[in-house]
Amino acid sequence: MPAPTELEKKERMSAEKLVFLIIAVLVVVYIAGDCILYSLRQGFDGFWERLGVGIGAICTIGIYSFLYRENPIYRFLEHILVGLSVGYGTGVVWTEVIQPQWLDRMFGAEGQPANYLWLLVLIPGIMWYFQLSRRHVWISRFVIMFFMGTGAGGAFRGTFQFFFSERGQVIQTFKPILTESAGSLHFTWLNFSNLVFIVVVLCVLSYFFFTFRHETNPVLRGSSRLGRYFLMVCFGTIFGTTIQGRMSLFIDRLVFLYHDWLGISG
Amino acid sequence: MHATYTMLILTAVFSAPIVLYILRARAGKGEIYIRPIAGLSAIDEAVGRATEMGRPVLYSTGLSYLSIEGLCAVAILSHVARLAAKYDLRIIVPVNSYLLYPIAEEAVREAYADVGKLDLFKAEDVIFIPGQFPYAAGVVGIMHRERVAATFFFGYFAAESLILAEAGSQVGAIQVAGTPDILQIPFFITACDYTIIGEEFYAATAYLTHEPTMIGSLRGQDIGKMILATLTILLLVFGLLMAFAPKTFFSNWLLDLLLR
Amino acid sequence: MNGEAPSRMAWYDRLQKIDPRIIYLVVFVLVSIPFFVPIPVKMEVSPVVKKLYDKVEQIAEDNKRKKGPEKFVLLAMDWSPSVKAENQPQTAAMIEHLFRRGVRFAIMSHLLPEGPMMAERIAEHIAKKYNKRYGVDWVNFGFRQMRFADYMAFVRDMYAIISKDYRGTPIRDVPMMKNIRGLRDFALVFDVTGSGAYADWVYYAQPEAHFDIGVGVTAIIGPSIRPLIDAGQVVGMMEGLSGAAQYEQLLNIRGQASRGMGSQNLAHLWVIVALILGNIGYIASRRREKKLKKELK
Amino acid sequence: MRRNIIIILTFVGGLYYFLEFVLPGETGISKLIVEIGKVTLAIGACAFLLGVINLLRLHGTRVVLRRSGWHNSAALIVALFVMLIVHLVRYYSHAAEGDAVWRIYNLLWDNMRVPLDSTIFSLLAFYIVSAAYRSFRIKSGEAAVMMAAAVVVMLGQIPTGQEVTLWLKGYENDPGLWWLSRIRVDTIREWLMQYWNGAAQRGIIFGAAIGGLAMSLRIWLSLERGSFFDRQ
Repeated sequence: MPAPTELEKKERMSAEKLVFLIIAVLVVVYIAGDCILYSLRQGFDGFWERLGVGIGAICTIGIYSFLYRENPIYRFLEHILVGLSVGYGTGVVWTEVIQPQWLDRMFGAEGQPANYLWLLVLIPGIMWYFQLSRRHVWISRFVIMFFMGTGAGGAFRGTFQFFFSERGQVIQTFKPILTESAGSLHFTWLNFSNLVFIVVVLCVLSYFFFTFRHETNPVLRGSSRLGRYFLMVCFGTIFGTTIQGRMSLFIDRLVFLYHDWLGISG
Repeated sequence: MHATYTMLILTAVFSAPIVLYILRARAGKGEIYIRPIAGLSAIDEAVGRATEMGRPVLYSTGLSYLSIEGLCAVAILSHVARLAAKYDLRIIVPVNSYLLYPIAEEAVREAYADVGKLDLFKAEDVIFIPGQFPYAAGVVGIMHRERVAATFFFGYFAAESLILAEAGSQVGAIQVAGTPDILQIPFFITACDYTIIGEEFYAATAYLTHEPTMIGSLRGQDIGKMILATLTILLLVFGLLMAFAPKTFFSNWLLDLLLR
Repeated sequence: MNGEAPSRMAWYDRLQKIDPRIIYLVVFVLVSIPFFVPIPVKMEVSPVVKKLYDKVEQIAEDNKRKKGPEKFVLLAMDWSPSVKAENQPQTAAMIEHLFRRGVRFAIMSHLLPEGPMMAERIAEHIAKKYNKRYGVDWVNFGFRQMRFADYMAFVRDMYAIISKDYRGTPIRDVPMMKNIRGLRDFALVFDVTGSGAYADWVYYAQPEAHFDIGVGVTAIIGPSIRPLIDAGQVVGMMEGLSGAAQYEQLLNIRGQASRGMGSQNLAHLWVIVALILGNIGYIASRRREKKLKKELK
Repeated sequence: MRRNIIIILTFVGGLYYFLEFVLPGETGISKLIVEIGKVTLAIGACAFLLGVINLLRLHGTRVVLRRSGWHNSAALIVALFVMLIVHLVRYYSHAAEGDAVWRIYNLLWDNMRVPLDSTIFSLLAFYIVSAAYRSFRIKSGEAAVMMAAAVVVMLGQIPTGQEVTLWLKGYENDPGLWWLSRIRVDTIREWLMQYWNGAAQRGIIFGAAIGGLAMSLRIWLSLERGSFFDRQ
């Protein structure tokens, strides 16, 4: 098509706006009607429930409008989502951790004696907030580094447990590649698979050798090239399974739209 | 659970080369070679193109928080920001973690100051957006509104990787990505122009920063991986021996030793 | 360029440049169809799903035969509403199975506040069918945010961190808890997640408490569970919606997951078709280029 | 001075868990693990306001200065506080389900937060198809391998794909033709996932875990360098 002129562009824009507007009005009218209908049938309960579902539908459709083009409704909803998430997250930390795990222990609750030593938690606790000052940011490093230190100590033991305990990753790379039965040795399908497994592990591992020259080392050159191909197989399988996951998400939204909101599917 | 004796020995075996090589590298002893990382040269190319087009670049640290991963992402950010500052480009940096946010802001400020263009630095271009999908939604919005010419994704990414990368390719940005999270690599590979795979991310940081600690550590890690590879091969050989001569001296010997 | 206006793109170029919005529209239509025209689907049960099912069966059998103290199942609900599409049917299938076989369980999460809340709703919904009661047949610890140090404390002594259930009842007052001394009384931890949450259980908890771990994960996490299954660290898994659908098939119910598979089917086929279309265009244009080059020579 | 204190703190933080792991048997320090856990839980939770403060600074200025899009920022702040307050009121009033607080709470959570979050996530269903269409081209051997693996996996996980080769199932116990049952789409998928992908993942895990070990050593022993660590 020839490049659209300014006028055509403007016309198309206003046509788009019109379509947007019509859809929006239809949705709102539908929701209003739905709410009124239910409030007549079930009183306030029905009204409130349908209102909720209607708002959910607006949120869903509003976000999907982004697939067509970035627009103000999307932008608005994007901000609402941030607000709700942070508000919720903050509230939950208060009610699930600070109240039961700290305040209750400090002031005593349900028969537990009060223990004001817990007040000391405030000292490191406040340190987090020096993040906000450019000048005194170093104070926050005390508590941050303490947590990084505990995490580091933990990761240390985690690695070894993960590798070398009975069900460890290294231990379990030990796989028979010959099967003995009735006094003779066989190379079964399982043995073949095991062999594949070990070869792939070694090749992939060799791809991640960084401080050796791959070009001059014939073994490393071959195995790391193969390793890259094996990685591609791995990425392919990940891509394949993920398609399923992403579709599930969309199916879930459609269940909401068709079943919960419009009530047109079984 | 407490360590078995073998674990104790292995702890030493794996830790020693890492510490040793870090100390050696910091003392400046022995040059350590790092193999070139394919995607890295693309950073310059991407910034160059943004300069030609006169549009901003976007650097996303994904869901990185305050960890080595996140700090590596910031280290690469310093490099990119310096390039951007050199060419008078605007760089937009959305950050997800409140702990990483001030660190990223400082890095960008420093980068601009380094090339003597502190006046070009705008604090509001380093943006804090918490939460996974709020973050994705926010960054996508920025990409569309600012029509960014180049995007960089370095750090830890989860499902939002493809949302971001697709949005970037829709606005026609040239994209470079690198993440240690292997599950997201397929999506970066399909939607980005250059992708740094898995652990290459850390090697890339070492390559860019020339930080002796990182380089020495890489060398030590390679030794550790060699040990693991050798162990794997040994287990294979012993497995074969076991099949040929079951219930003899060799049977399960290594395995027993490892689990003791 | 042979002077053609861009409007008359060659077919192979056009095949490579379909407007994404058209592709989106096809996705929308195809996924919608099975909502109105139900397509019966039957899946082959994957071995990893079967193993998980067998594990629960085994716990139920052991409990029935009074082999040792009663064993429980811990449902680690590390999922948020954004992944409920996959994790909800997985949770539902597992709870259905547990109620059916009379295996008692606890719900908790150390990462996400929403998971236990959503799981509680599912449990309450299914409980009506089997006539089960909160506090007796299942308990919900709710959400306790734990970093490494706190998590270790929890592993060693769960009552140190779990002082109340999600309703605020002191945990010792919940009838079911009388038989639970600690994590060792759980035979299986079933972690449902759309992230790497299972790792904490595998790295830190399993070496201490020696339970088995089963997972219900979103399809994308599935591939990274495979090496753990190989090592026996994870006994079995439900992988994405199809995993849940297969589990439902084993339970002989037609739940949310089975219903979704019809849409999955069509969507997958469209992805493959789109992929082939793009590549036909690509190969054809490559051929054309080569030809042009030859002619130029 | 500051630097040394931080080095010591970091070291001690890690040392405890290291010792607890290395020392055999139940020593006194094993018992401490629970007490330490309780305290760190509370300290960690204290950071909960940081996110809110950062957001308020960012969006508050936008509202005050009436920057473009300030009404969105205002909406964000309102949403944040409404959600927070409703949550707290619900908790402290011990409201029963069906009360007004619960209703508002469900409206905000079930009908706004959940749909918004999952809808943004579900945009991926569209993006993954367009990414497959646009960029999955057989440009190289690597790309071809990746694509082939993806297609097999896709076919193996849907009923129609499985249907195509289901008739091969009959050969499972055939002594000569058993291998035919191995080339069913769903068994190939399972095989690829378990042995190819599983092995590649393990190779990656080996590297990543050694990397993780190196990182923890660097942090724990304060060997790390870089602008963050140098400015302490």
